[in-house]
Amino acid sequence: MLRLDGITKIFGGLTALEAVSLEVKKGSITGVIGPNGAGKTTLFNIVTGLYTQTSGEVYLAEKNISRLATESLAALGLVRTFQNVELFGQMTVLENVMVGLHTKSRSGVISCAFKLPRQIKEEKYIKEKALNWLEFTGLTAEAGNTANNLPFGKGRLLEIARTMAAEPQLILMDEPAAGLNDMETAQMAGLIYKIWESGITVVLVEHNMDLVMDICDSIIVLNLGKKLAEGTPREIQENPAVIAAYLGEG
Amino acid sequence: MLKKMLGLVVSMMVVGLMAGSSFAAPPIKIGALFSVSGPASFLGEPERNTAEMMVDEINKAGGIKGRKLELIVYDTQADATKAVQAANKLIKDDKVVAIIGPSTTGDTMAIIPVVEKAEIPLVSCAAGIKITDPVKKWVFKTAQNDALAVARIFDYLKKQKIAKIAILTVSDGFGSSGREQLVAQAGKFGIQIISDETYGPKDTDMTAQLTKIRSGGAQAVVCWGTNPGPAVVARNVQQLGIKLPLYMSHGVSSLKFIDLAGPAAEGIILPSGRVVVANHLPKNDPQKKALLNYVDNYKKHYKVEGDHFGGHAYDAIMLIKGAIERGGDSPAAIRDQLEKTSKFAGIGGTFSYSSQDHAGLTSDAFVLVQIKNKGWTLLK
Amino acid sequence: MDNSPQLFQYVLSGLSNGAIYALIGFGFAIIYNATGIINFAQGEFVMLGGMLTLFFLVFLSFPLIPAIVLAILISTVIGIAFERLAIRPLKNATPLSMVIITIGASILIRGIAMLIWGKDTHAVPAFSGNDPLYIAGATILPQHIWIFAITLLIIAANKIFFNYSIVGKAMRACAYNSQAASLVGINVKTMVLLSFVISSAIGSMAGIIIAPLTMTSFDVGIMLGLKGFCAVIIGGMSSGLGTIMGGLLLGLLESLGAGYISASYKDAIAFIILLLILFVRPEGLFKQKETERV
Amino acid sequence: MLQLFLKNGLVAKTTMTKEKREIIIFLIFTLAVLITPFFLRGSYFLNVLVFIGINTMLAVALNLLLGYAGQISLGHAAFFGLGAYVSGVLTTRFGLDPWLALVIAAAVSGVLAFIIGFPILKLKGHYLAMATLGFGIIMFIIFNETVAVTGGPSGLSGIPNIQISSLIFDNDWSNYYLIWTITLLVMLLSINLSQSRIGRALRAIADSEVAARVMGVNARLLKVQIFTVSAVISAMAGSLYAHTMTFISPASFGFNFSIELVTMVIIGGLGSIYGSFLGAAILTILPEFLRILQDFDIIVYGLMLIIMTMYLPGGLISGLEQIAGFIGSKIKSRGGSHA
Repeated sequence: MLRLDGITKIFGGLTALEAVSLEVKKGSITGVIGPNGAGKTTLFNIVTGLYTQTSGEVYLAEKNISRLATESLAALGLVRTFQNVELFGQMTVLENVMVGLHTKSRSGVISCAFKLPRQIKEEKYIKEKALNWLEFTGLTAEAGNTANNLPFGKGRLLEIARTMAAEPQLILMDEPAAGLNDMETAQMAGLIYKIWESGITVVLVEHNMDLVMDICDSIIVLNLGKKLAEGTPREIQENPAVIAAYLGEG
Repeated sequence: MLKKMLGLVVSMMVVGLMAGSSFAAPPIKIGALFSVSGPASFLGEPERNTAEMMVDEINKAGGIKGRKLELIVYDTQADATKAVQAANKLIKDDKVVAIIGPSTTGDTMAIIPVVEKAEIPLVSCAAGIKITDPVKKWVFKTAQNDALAVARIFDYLKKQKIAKIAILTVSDGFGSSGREQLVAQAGKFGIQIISDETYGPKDTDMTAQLTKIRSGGAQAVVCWGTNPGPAVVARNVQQLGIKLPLYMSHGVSSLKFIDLAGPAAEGIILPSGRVVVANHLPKNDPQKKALLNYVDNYKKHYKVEGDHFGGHAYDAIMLIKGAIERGGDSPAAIRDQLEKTSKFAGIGGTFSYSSQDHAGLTSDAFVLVQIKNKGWTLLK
Repeated sequence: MDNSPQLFQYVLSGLSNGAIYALIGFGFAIIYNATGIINFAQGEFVMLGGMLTLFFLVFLSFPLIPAIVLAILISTVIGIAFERLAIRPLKNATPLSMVIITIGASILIRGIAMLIWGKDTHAVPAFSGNDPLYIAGATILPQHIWIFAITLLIIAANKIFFNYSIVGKAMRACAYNSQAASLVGINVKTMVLLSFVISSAIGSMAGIIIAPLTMTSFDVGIMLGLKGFCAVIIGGMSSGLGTIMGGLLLGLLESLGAGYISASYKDAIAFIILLLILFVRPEGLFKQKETERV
Repeated sequence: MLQLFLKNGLVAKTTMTKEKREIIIFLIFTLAVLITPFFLRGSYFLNVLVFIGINTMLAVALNLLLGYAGQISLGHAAFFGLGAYVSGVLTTRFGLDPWLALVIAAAVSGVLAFIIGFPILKLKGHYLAMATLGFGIIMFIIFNETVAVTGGPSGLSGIPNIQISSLIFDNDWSNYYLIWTITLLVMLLSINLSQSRIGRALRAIADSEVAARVMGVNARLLKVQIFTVSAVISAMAGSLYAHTMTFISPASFGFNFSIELVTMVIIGGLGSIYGSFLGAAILTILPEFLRILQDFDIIVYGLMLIIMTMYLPGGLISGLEQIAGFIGSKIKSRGGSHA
């Protein structure tokens, strides 16, 4: 589904990622773990086109997406969430999800301004779909609220509803459980599982090891910008290099 | 609505009061548009002051045929949109019989269609030649045309046998109108413009332009602008050690310029209305009485020197006063009588309007003055 | 004809204007680096410096030095009041609201100055006479020497302050990362206030030393502020050599442009340079490309 | 399942009424605009309303950019001026029909905005503010200095009125209906746009550009598009202004007017089309009331900008909405207790 080939990223002399190659299988839940500063978020930013890598290539379903702009990836089925939850704070919860359907609609400035028939039909479709995704994430009751007024946990759910609305093939989740309490984390795990069940490949960066070991079927470990290990949760738990890296950090 | 009712009540009370007094006749309403604030406030402020002072004066002396004048002043901020709005308000709400001002050519051009349509006489205080050329039925003006000032300077230059000049004009309405006239009239006087430079109204350093002028081989420099630019030019000329004679426009014929330019002002020659040299005028000068009267009065009221900008408003008020005295207070009568004005000796000059001439002045309206010892001397 | 004295005069005039732009640009850079705000009211402090000096010097007949000191003090107090009343109370400050507030403040300060001192332009006496000095066929005024000297002095003082004093270092830390700075016990709010103090003092100083050349009125701050901003953009928002170079370059290009191309478009030249730099090298001409951030 | 259906239905219903409410508000507004002149026959205030119409168009145009897309422009007077000058020059010097001139003016302005939009809108926050300000000043200098074309600082006069066969729009009454027809159209289209996927995408950009791009919103292109739309509307307003005034001069299109436009949008309410009308109306009428204050008006403007930004960032319209909402909830709660 997703393949990285020798990704290197250098920030003004500092090497954040060094020749990282990895592959995410279609229909898997893959966890990316590693100590702080290992380059996990940088990796996500490169895949989603927010950073340009110094060298290396990124392939999405065998299509080279290394040089594509961020905004063109959603249409190809690649979306992500953010560590700090990037909502459209001034908009309502429903509208947030409706933005998620941006790539599923096509009306331009002119047809929107003049409310051409096609646009009205499209608008109806967008609203219906968006409501479905709110239902999927259990946010229906919040539809009319302003996103900024949501509690943090529901904000995370909304972000997921929004990404789901784009009907992706692959979701990258940046620490989906950060800042959540145990109950919310369990709910999140259930939701991720539900997403995976619907046939979507999931990659997540996460510090909560219980969550990662619980739901991932494959794990990649980064340390100091390099790929340290790769394997099933069990293999990783027993890998001495990984244990050393984590202990070293502590 | 409430405001209107309140207004009604107040005006009824006023009418009631008036009925008991000897002043039965309502006042004659005159509108005034001046750029009291904004970039042309140096024009609008003395004009407003003068107009208010003159109307007070006239009313104190019993008004016009027993009727008081009422002056309604609005600020245009030298903004064409505001000028048009204010002109409409004067005409439709305040129902004035005549309008004086606006202060700038731009504002005047903007409201000309309004007054022409409403058929209200306008006596503009702006200098642009476009205002009365071609003649518009309802539009007159008191400020001397730039053309006259240019002619006065060129005439003098010709006598001095100066044939090559450099001009340095400000890029605002005043400067560009002056530049147009300088370029247009040069040929007539056998004068060649060697360098043609401009500067911005807010510029604070003109050494680049002057350096260029210096190397161009001109025999004199003519600078056209209003304060403070020309003062910077004068100082820069001194700084650069340029020995060419410097001529300025009537835009700086105020003590303010001498104050700003300091020692650099010495020796500069410029055309000016007679107001700055009122004391030096010969006894038989027809304007002398009006000038001295105005200068004293203004100083008494506002503690500063009156200048010829204020004079434009003085002339406008007095011209309208004369017209009303002769023909009554309907807009049409005022217009007709204005056009018949003959040999009115005001501040800006001696006015004689006709159906072909709504500017009313000849080049005689300007005298040439030279700055000497921080004051003005009359140049023959 | 020998054109070299002419060229030299352009260069000299350009450099002396450039020094002024640099000094004004400095004020922008100090606040920007401490707070990320571009203070659109910066030009008004330049105006205040000139007008206050004039007020004490001419209307109250103070001697020069006390007049200058008082002018700087009062401008600084106004700078403090501005920060305390309009900047600090603002909750969730977006760049948009900061732009609007500083524009509002600049209109307000200008308006009050107009009410107090009127709309007239005033001449301010030069520090040491008006006799031009001749340098290789070109001339400058003694006041220009003052401008160069004081600009140099202020830059040197800044360099020392920011690089060697504890407070200066703390301010730099805030600029770099205010969260981290507050974690190590630096009072970020005080540092922001301090940046307003320094920048309003420098702004008013700039206004004071140029007033004898340019004269002063309530509305001189707008254009001077914008030019200072152009200088600081060319210099890449640095509060050091970059802005000096930016100011001098801007002054030079303006003067040469007015001399050899067209004086009418002198101001346009400044803003075209501004746009080009923002389009092509927003990090400024004299700065290495920064690491990208998201 | 039934529960889900009910919930969906409920939400759909409330949003439906919101749309209906929107339509009713617009109809009431239109009606008010249409009948107002009959109460103002012969009054000068009709003339003020003409200018309020023009300013509303400008404020709406700027609001699309500033209030929806969150992109500041301190140089919007330039597009207003460009529209006025293109129209003015084409009709006075080349004898073009004002309608044709209006279309060309809008097109020229749109093309210019599209071209400079790409580099300018790459900038953010303060830098964008300065770049647009610089652009505005450059355009002003061009209006001012190309004397041979524009007439320079002393202005361009003799611009013809707009004409439809024998109907000449040369008085306040006819100009009022001409300008307000177009203003209402601009408002309607802007409301439509703001409630569509484009409007949502714009607001998304304003809130978080990165997240919007991740969701597939081509932020760069969309910003340029809305900048272009905004410039086209502004130029139309400029053209109408020129043909109404019949005289234009550069002073009307300078930095001060750009700031005045921003003030209109801020005071009225960012992201509210009716707010733009409110802001435009207040700033056009305000000088009337500030006349008593004479020179103090500049201080009032400055204070207004600061106080509004600090204490009512949603603008006056949000204040009004809060009051309306409060009254509405009172009425509702009363009605509820009866039921």
